[in-house]
Amino acid sequence: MASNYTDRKFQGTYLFDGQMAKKGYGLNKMCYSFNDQIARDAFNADPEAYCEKFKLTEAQKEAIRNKDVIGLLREGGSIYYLAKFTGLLKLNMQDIGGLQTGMSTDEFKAMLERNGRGEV
Amino acid sequence: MASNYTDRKFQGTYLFDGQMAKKGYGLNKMCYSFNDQIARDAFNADPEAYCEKFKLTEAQKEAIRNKDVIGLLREGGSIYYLAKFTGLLKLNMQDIGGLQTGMSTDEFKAMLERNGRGEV
Amino acid sequence: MAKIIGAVTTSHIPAIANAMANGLEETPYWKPFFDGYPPVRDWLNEKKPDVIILFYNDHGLEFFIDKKPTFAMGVADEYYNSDEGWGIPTIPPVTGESDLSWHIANSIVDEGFDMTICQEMKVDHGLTVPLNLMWPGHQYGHVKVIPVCINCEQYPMAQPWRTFELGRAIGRAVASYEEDINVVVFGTGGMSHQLDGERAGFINRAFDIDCLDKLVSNPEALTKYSNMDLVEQGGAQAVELNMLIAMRGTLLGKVTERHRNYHAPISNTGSGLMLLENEMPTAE
Amino acid sequence: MAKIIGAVTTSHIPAIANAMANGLEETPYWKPFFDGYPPVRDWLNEKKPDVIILFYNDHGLEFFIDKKPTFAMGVADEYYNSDEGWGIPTIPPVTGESDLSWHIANSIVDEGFDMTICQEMKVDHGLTVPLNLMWPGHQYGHVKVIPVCINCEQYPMAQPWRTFELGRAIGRAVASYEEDINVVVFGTGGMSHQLDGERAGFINRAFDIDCLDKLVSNPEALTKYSNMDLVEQGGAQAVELNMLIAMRGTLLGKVTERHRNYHAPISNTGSGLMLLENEMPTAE
Ligand SMILES: [Fe+3]
Ligand SMILES: [Fe+3]
Repeated sequence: MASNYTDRKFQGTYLFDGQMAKKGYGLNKMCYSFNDQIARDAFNADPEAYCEKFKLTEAQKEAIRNKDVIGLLREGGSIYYLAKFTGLLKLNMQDIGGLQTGMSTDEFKAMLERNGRGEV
Repeated sequence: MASNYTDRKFQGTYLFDGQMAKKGYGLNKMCYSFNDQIARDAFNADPEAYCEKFKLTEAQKEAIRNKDVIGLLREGGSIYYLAKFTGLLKLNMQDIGGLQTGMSTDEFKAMLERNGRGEV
Repeated sequence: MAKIIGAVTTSHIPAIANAMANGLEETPYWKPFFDGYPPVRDWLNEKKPDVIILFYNDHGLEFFIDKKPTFAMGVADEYYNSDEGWGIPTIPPVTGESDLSWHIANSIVDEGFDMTICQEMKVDHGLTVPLNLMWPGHQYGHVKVIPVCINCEQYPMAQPWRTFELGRAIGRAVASYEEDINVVVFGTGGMSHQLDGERAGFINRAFDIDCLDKLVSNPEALTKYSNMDLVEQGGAQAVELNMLIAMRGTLLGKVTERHRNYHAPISNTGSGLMLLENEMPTAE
Repeated sequence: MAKIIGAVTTSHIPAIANAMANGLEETPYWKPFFDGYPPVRDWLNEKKPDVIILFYNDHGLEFFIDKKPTFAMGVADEYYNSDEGWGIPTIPPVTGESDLSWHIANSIVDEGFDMTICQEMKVDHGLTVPLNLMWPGHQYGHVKVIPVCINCEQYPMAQPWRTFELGRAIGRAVASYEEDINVVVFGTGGMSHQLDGERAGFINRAFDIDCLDKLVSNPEALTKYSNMDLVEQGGAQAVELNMLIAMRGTLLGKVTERHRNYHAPISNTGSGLMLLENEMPTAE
């Protein structure tokens, strides 16, 4: 298992360090492939086969099936590459924010507004 | 034209700096492609067409045709990538040394022996 | 001699590109953001810089974690965008400036900056959105751009003290370039935001404004932060502040704030637009 | 704690692989070269290091000048060789050591070394020839290797002072690693040689021997050279001496020379084999 980058922990935050980069390598590589339309089409045509091609673990496949963003982060996904997966699902950053925080998209947007005004 | 790396000059020496890297980009990219057997076969089947594919200049094409290593260096070739071209021609480093210095391969080898013994 | 005459901080998020493509600039959501830009556009159109040095991060278009550079820079005469995964139409190529790029590369590698040097580099929204913000309608083909790409995706990342030093080295390199050209530096990205995890949506307005203040008059204070401090104070993706810190490093003269517009949220981020002028001491 | 117990300098030229593949070790041309190796092999077999940190340059297998890192390092558990353009059969994969690799990456990027970090990296003769020299018949699968790749192909290149500092930072990183393992460092390539131009065939025996002497007892003197000095004294490709200089930087303890064999020419190069032991001060 690769070394942690730091001992510091931040609530609700998954630091993408070497340990995660190793764990999530295949998952992120699959997501990176979604830069190409051909890859997106191939995934959409047969998600299971496409995941298999990148040797995703069972836990990663399960999280992909369930559009479980937190699960994907836990299994080594990086938000930068995962964003290409969620883009393929037509979810924007506020949709994903809602999914991760257990809010509706509108509730999440309202929180952003409050945070933006400094009401925290 | 890109900046020279240095003002220092060394007789018979072509420093591969930004200026050369820019000038020789297509030429070196072609040579780098020779890592693949398919590329080597394509070059051997039709050298002119293969050079064209990498947009070599006329001077570069001429030097490729003539196996003119000094000419290739002058036109921005890097010895590290050119070595893949000369490898494809079945020339080793002593053959190339001879070509560049105007010696036969045996004369070049004899010079290496003298240099190696420190007789200079 | 070449001169860095000023610098701009700006957001670079993809949502801006969508808003501009769909003509949403005057909608209530976007207006407070876009209203900040005309003074900066005017200044750029007046000063007509020859070259923009643009600090950004690649969000997974050109670079993947198979081979991830800490610092990469372009030395090409042209850069291309391409599909980043959302099928958004790609945009016209960006003009490069290979001569000054190589001059900078020669100078800063000699100073001990271990750059990855790129003759081919696809550039993503991190670079193209700021250009389109300054010259709307993708009218930036006349400006030569030198992309400098800082890893913000994978730890370990360069720490703020190091990105500031990178900026300073680039500032010295420009100052030693013999052509009489004017350069403006863009520091793009940030500010506080967190896209991932249960803490997603975190924004720290007070921290952002303090960072903007420090960028003007006390940038050394920012170099005391570690990337972990930035995550704590500004959220997971606040490490993108490194691009603003690198930008500030390039300004070796007297720095004056000419314009500022902080607005939050834009998408999930705090957005800090700032225009700084840099006056180099005149040689006696 | 992890310990660097010693280091080896060795040539890495492809001609060696050919000589070994064709059983030419005892021919008059090759014998004076290969005769140097048994003591080093014996030492390695006796000390059984867990990890080899190997400095080499990539000669155009993995990296091209489209995106050329100054310093790249592997963090993978396995590395592959492949056809370098001559159709030579590729060899078994090299075993990596991702945990210590990431530990080093974390430590040295924090110290300001701007590494390109690679989870996938094809390794060329610069890495594989030294391993095969030490464990003939490609019997090196049991040894974990951390590849550190230094740009020696395109200017600008890291200067000797910088590659030495890289070595020192790696030395500190290893010393701070908690597992009780033994590490040996290989500095490969060089020494004096020039492959290209009318000056091709240049070798400087006296310079090489002086460099080996300085590597033992006065490495700081080598850091005073610029890459241009190396080219002048040792030929265009003598910049590969940076790998030996980086190696020496990792040795932070008391260094003792255990073995040396200088022979020239091998192909177009001066070849310097040296075994150094490194004794760290015992903590009181
Ligand atoms: Fe960004
Ligand atoms: Fe080499």
